[in-house]
Amino acid sequence: MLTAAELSAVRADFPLLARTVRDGRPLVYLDTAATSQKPQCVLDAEQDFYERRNAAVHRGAHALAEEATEAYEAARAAVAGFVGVAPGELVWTKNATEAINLVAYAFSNATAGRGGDAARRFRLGPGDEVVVTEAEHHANLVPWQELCARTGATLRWLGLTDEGRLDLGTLDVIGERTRVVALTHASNVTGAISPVAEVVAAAHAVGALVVLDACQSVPHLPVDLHALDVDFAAFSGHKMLGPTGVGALYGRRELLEAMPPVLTGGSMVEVVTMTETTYAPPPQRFEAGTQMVAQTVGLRAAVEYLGELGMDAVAAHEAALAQRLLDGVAQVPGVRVLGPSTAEDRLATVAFAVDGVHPHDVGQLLDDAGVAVRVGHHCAQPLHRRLGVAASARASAGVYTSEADVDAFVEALGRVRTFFGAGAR
Amino acid sequence: MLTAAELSAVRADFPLLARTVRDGRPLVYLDTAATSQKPQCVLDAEQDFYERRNAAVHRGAHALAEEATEAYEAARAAVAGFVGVAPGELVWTKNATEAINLVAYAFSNATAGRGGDAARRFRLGPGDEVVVTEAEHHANLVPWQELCARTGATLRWLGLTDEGRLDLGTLDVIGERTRVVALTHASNVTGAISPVAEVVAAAHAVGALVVLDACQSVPHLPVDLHALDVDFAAFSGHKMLGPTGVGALYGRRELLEAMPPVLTGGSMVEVVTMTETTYAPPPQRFEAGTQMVAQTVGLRAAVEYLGELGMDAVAAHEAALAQRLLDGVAQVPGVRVLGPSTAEDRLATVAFAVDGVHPHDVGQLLDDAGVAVRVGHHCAQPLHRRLGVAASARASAGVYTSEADVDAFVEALGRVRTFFGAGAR
Amino acid sequence: MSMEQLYQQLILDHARERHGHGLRGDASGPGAGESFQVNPTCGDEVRLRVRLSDDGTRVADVSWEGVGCSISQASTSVLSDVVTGAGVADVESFAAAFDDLMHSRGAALDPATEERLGDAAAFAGVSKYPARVKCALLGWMALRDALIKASKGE
Amino acid sequence: MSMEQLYQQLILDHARERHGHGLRGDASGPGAGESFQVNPTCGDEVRLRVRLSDDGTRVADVSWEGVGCSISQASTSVLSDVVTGAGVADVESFAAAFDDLMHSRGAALDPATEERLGDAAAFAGVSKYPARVKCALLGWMALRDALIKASKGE
Ligand SMILES: Cc1ncc(COP(=O)(O)O)c(C=O)c1O
Ligand SMILES: Cc1ncc(COP(=O)(O)O)c(C=O)c1O
Repeated sequence: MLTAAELSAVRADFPLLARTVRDGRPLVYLDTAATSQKPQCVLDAEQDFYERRNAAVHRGAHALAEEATEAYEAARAAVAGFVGVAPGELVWTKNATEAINLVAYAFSNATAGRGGDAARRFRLGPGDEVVVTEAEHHANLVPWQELCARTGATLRWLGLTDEGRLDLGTLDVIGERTRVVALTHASNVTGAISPVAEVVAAAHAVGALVVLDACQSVPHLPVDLHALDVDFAAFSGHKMLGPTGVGALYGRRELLEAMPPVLTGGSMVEVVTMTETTYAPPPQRFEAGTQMVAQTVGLRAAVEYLGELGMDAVAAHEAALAQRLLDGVAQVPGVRVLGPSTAEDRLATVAFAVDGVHPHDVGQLLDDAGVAVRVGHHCAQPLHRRLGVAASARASAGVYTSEADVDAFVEALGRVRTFFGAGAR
Repeated sequence: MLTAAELSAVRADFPLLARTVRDGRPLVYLDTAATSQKPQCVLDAEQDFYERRNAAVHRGAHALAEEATEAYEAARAAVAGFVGVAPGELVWTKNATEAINLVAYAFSNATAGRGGDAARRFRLGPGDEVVVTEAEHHANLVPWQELCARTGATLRWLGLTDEGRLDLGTLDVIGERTRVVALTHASNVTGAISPVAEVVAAAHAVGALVVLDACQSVPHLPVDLHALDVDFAAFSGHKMLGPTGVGALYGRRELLEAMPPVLTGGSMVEVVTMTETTYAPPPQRFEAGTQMVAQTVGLRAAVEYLGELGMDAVAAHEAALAQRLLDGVAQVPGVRVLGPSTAEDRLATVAFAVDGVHPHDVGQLLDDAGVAVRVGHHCAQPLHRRLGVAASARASAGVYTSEADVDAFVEALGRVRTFFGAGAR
Repeated sequence: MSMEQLYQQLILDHARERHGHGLRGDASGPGAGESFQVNPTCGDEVRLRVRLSDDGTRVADVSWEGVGCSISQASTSVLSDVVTGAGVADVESFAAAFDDLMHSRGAALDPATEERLGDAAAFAGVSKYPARVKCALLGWMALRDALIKASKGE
Repeated sequence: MSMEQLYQQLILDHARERHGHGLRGDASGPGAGESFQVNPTCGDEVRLRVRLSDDGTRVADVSWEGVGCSISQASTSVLSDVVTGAGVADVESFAAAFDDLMHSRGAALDPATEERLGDAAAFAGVSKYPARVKCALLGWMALRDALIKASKGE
């Protein structure tokens, strides 16, 4: 857990937190689940790359190109290490969404015969099933719907409890026909952390591959993807103090080796003729064209920053904030939390509905007080439908969030129903 | 054309150009065709975005989210304007390679029935033909090979002259069966500028769509995509003074409207249920997940920088450099230029083979003199094969390149054959 | 701007009363049209029906159904008041004026336009919040689409 | 480092003479193996064949064909000298030592290793240029792969 002094040192590292909004109100940033703010060291790392080492990587033999290639591969090693995997198992993408789509399209391409016999296990067809959950972000739902539409496979899903937790009673949806199970590690709406071990066991028992959406876990918890024993995982740099424009796909080495490429072009080939192309080994096979090199360098600075704080300390700090958020919201009459009401196995991400007031209006009043929360369906329409609402407001914390931030939010939330005359009805 | 004073002001804007390499030699950067260096204003624009306006775009209602969304859409308008198209016709991608793949996968998905009847014109099958050229970068060749492999269409190609120019005598490859013609605006190896009008006329005469690889033209020439009358075009930010991690696809509005999505996930949907999803209009339909927002802001700064210099002035400056490069190389015995030997319709990108010395060895000796050129096949193996070599060395200039850079290169090149004892044989 | 300026009493009242709420009449057929619109950010929805007069020159009836924030609900409610019984050409020019208002970014209205917009001028404050402009326009988008369908249906 | 240190005379000589160049013998069959390797950066290629002794313990013959830079050509030429007639186990440990050399980033060799590597120590300078390491290892990668195939072929 961070001491007050540590936290204020952390906050000083994030230039944006010092700004004011709406006629000079201090910013209370509680939208970290959407995107995190960036510490100065991340900005400096990118800037330094451009000022001293910028060149095309894996393509040149001159001094700059050597240095750029080294920076790029060192970033890969650092980020891979941060999530407990080998550098050769980490593919750079522009965001987590691309990472998940990459896996889905590898299945499509294998189904179309690409990748030959080695890619056999990625072929899908009628009778095969892809399993997701009702808690998924659209990024881990729509690509699988589209994959099923392209291949004739069937989409099924695990259900949720009324608290928004994965309902393990529905685990028997995973069966002999299941080929892929895609689930989120932690929900960006309810904050609930999924029982990954149980799902992995069920999936592996029937030979299905597990794709983990680790977008919300990697920034907030210590995550070891090898220990979790998932087959693929996706996460985004911008949510973990890193730059926009960079994300990553983890894939078990032998799976990456067997997968046909998805995006094709420069730097991922071996021999190209007009009629035929052979492909480089992973991870290069999946990194077509000039990559987001400066951003990988920035992301390395971000994981080093988090690593120095220690992910256990980060998680403990945020657990305390989760408790304070839940306690604070519970004090405000007419507010219902969407998700677990206790802080166990839960992120400091609290979505809620205010009786009689639409989330957009809630968000507007909070914004007027300088409090930035997200309103809408948070890219999880089915989850909202399951919990009986069309949309919600969401306050989400990060390593730089203070108790004062939470208190300012709760104070402003207390004024919402009065303003809209909802308390009276 | 830039005056000496203008050029030295330009060079002062690029921090990296001041660095030294290999034991203190001043850097002579002649690898701009691989990636350009960045002016300070681009770095500042990104930094400023992160320090003051960073938030999720198109997803939030708070003050920061509003400002971030505005910055993002203003960047789109600026970059679209730079290439003569409407903001709604410009889709952000991570690089040009992704942009070309996006079009190819839209064809695949339409062929698999996605996008319904509206996407009819994107369906391909046996008997249909996709036409490329022998000059293509792998990024504008391999995605079409793979598209043909997935759909059963046939890949054909336009040939080249011995000087590496498009051989218009082969234009009759484009015929009734042609559905797509993909060609580069300017070759990254030979520097030859393609006769786009002739190809567009031939393609449109048979109802085929034209995909232009504008990677090497947009950074160096005034380009108006509407005037060129192409249907799609792709380019990359990192080659045009912008950040890594951002590129763009231009598509004629009615084509983008008819195309099924490729990457799917957040921010590109309308209504999502567990079983079905409807999609937002373009360009959002093609921008799944959190985008490279800071990089689009950086790219806006880059096109504004180029716009202030004036693309006519940039092109004139580089035309003079092309002439000086060609003249310089012609003085060195045993060096053969791959590509047009005159500066007409040609970029300041000069690839060459040195008699009896492998390009890697050429590059090493130049690098030792502080001269950064690219060696290898430059992601264009078929082009090299067509010109009778496996690989080449390539010197390429940009707006910040000086005559002194060219002279230093020519001087060092003059020592290559002696060092390797190739002159003697 | 204060929240009271944004959420004028007229808006809060309309959001609660919602004139024209509750679908009636036909979704299609001669002189009838229906449109369904979604605000993708928040999932807010509106389904709106129009019926034209027999000669096709006037809006004989408007009805709608939807979930959304107070801005979108109030705006569609005001729409219902403004449009019912009005000439189609007038409706179109009114919609264009409202569109201009929403994109004015808080610039002051000229008195003629303010007069013209009547109750709808209460939404002026929304134009300062770009993310909310879509909310105010949701019903109007549905109206335009439904009118096209209704006149095609003839 | 100077170019003369990188391109030692021994390297330039081997690049010109290319010992073992020109394929001979069988590509497959008992005790025979062939491998084709490409350096994707530059398209350089090598195709290399080995034949094992009847008892499978020694490399009876090595031959190769390829296009490439002086580093890759010279390295494969030296390989041919070192490997022909050597015991398979020795070849493997030599290959490992050469690999270490290539990843030493210019650190000084200990005298025993230098002694052990013989002519191959001339490639020490290459380790300072990460982009060239692949060139020096291209032939060795082909050798390792061909040896695996040759021993499987038994
Ligand atoms: C002509 C051409 N096309 C396509 C590309 C691919 O661009 P990128 O690597 O930025 O995707 C390049 C550059 O590498 C190029 O020069
Ligand atoms: C749980 C979850 N999955 C996936 C995503 C998609 O991430 P991105 O938009 O960075 O691709 C997000 C964030 O938007 C998320 O919260």
